Amino acid sequence: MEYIYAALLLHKAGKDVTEEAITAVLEAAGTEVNDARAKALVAALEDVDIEEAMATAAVAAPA
Amino acid sequence: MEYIYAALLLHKAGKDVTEEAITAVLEAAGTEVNDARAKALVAALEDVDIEEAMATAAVAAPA
Amino acid sequence: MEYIYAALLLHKAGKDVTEEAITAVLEAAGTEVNDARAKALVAALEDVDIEEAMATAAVAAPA
Amino acid sequence: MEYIYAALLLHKAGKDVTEEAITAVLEAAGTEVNDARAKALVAALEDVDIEEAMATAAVAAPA
Amino acid sequence: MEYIYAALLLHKAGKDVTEEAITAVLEAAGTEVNDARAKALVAALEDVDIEEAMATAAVAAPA
Amino acid sequence: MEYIYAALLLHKAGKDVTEEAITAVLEAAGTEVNDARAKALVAALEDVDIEEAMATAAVAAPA
Amino acid sequence: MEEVHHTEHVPQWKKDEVEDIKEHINKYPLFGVVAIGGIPAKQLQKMRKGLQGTAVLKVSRNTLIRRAFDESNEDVNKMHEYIDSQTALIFTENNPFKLYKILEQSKSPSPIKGGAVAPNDIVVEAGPTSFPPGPILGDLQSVGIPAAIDAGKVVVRETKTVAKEGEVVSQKLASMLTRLEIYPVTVGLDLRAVLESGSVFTPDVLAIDESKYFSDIVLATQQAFNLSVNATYPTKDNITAIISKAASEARNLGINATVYEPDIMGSLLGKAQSEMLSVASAASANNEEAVDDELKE
Repeated sequence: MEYIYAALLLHKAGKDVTEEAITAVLEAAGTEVNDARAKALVAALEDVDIEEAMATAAVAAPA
Repeated sequence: MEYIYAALLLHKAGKDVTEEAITAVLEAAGTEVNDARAKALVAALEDVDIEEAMATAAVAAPA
Repeated sequence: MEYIYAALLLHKAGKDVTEEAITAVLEAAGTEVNDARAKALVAALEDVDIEEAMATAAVAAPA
Repeated sequence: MEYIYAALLLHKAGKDVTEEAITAVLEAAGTEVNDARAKALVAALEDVDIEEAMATAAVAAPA
Repeated sequence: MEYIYAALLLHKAGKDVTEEAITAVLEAAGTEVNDARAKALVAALEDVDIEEAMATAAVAAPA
Repeated sequence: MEYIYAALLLHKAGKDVTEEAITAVLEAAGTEVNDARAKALVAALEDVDIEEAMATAAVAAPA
Repeated sequence: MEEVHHTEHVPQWKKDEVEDIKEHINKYPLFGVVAIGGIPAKQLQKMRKGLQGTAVLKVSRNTLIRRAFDESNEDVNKMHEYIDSQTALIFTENNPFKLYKILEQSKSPSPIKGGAVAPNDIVVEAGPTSFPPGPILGDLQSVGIPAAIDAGKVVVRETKTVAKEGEVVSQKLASMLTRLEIYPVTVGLDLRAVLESGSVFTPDVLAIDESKYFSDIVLATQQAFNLSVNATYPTKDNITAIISKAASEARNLGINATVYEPDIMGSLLGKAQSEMLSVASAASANNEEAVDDELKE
């Protein structure tokens, strides 16, 4: 989930969620970054309304 | 919520959630860091089992 | 999700989920394989107990 | 479940779920293919709506 | 309500909920203290398990 | 939660929720006050309508 | 090709028929042995037409079928045991499971004949019939059907089992059942076995439980989704769930650990307020004077 938290952090900070930005955040946390995972995340986020997706958390059904 | 995302990122990456680490992560994300918020976060998490706290539904949870 | 199904197939077949294996399965299905996605999947599964992860409900407890 | 995973992989990849396609995918995964099972699957899927089953999965309580 | 807040504050801080303690807290908040009410509250809470009573507040405010 | 109770107490008493006021209340309760948490709380409450947040809880609270 | 040193005379048409069966066996990748007992000739004709383009139905004498099997390869010999009275062969290029499904779907309920054995319990349901009062009443009663007159119509007073599975149905009962439009017999091409590439498939294998496939697909979909989210492998299909999960975790942590973040202050205040109200109600239950007027409602 580190990659996701990084993406949400960037989003909340009002920054673009790019491969470079994710890499920078993760590296600052001292983790080794896997380029493919960063790429896959950015690709998956394309056209996604992060704000809306986060809002679904409040109403999501419990497991 | 940036501070919480930063804390979760560090936690998931297997790092200690310290003021310095949070500051580093937030700065890498391009945000200005408020020392008091970072300090307060670390203080709040001091005796908390992060893994458990993040998995426990906050709505129905007893105090 | 094709990549995930490929991973599940390999796992069930008792094979290691490697980039090569995923690529072979997807190619046999007639799809063009994106190296980064295959790599990202293998990285994501690295420390994951597949059996447990596939059986555990993915929806988090609501906030 | 390997046969089902193979079928869903093909379906998700936009391919027809034929006996040959299933056999190819399973063989690529290194499994020995039972012709009868592949045939039975193809016959069954003629009357089973994969899209509907997938939609059911999305709303049903997770496994 | 101030009296209850004061009581909960003391409870959460690990202090005994006494008339003197409630009075001290309320005075620090700049409120005039009604001795009878403070006495009545302390008496009323005597055989109440505060922790348990708080836990029944299962329905929290929406996000 | 002590800090939250202190804030609500001050609010109900018609006082401003400042760092100094929170500190005074908590100290009167005999707790050691973490400056950063008090600061963070005040900052977090800046744009929050306390009255409204309390009202939503009142509606949902058990009898 | 044919060596004729039999002393017995075999008519040419029989020889042709056997050859024809053998040719069919060789030409098609699979064939089945089908029971056609109880199918009226007219209905059989209709079924044969219905199969056009899917399968070829060949009705022949058992002796000729046996001879054709004997003269074919060893695999075909495995099919001998499925030849019984009134047998036909069916040839197709289809998948054996599909063939079975098609034949099952073509079966239809039919009246039972007098003297036939009940294939399962035959039940007459309570309720009205379409008959006006008349001799039918006595006819129904005489075969044990509890008939009566009600509101100018013949009715069946109570649900009754008129024949148990395995019992012989009398001529009279059979005709009453038919008049009541109760059709206890399923008539159709009954596939006994299929031979494909040396393997014999019988109905216990050929019958597909489609609901099982449906539920397996549901399960597989859930497993894939769970794995993809739990392992954090983001795709278009699951990214919303992954973000939602991360956001929930962050909120849970924030509220449970009381982290003062603007986004969750409303929840924290609400939680504190709820706790206060609960404790207030516990206190006022002991002493009303313990709480202020605002809380006495």
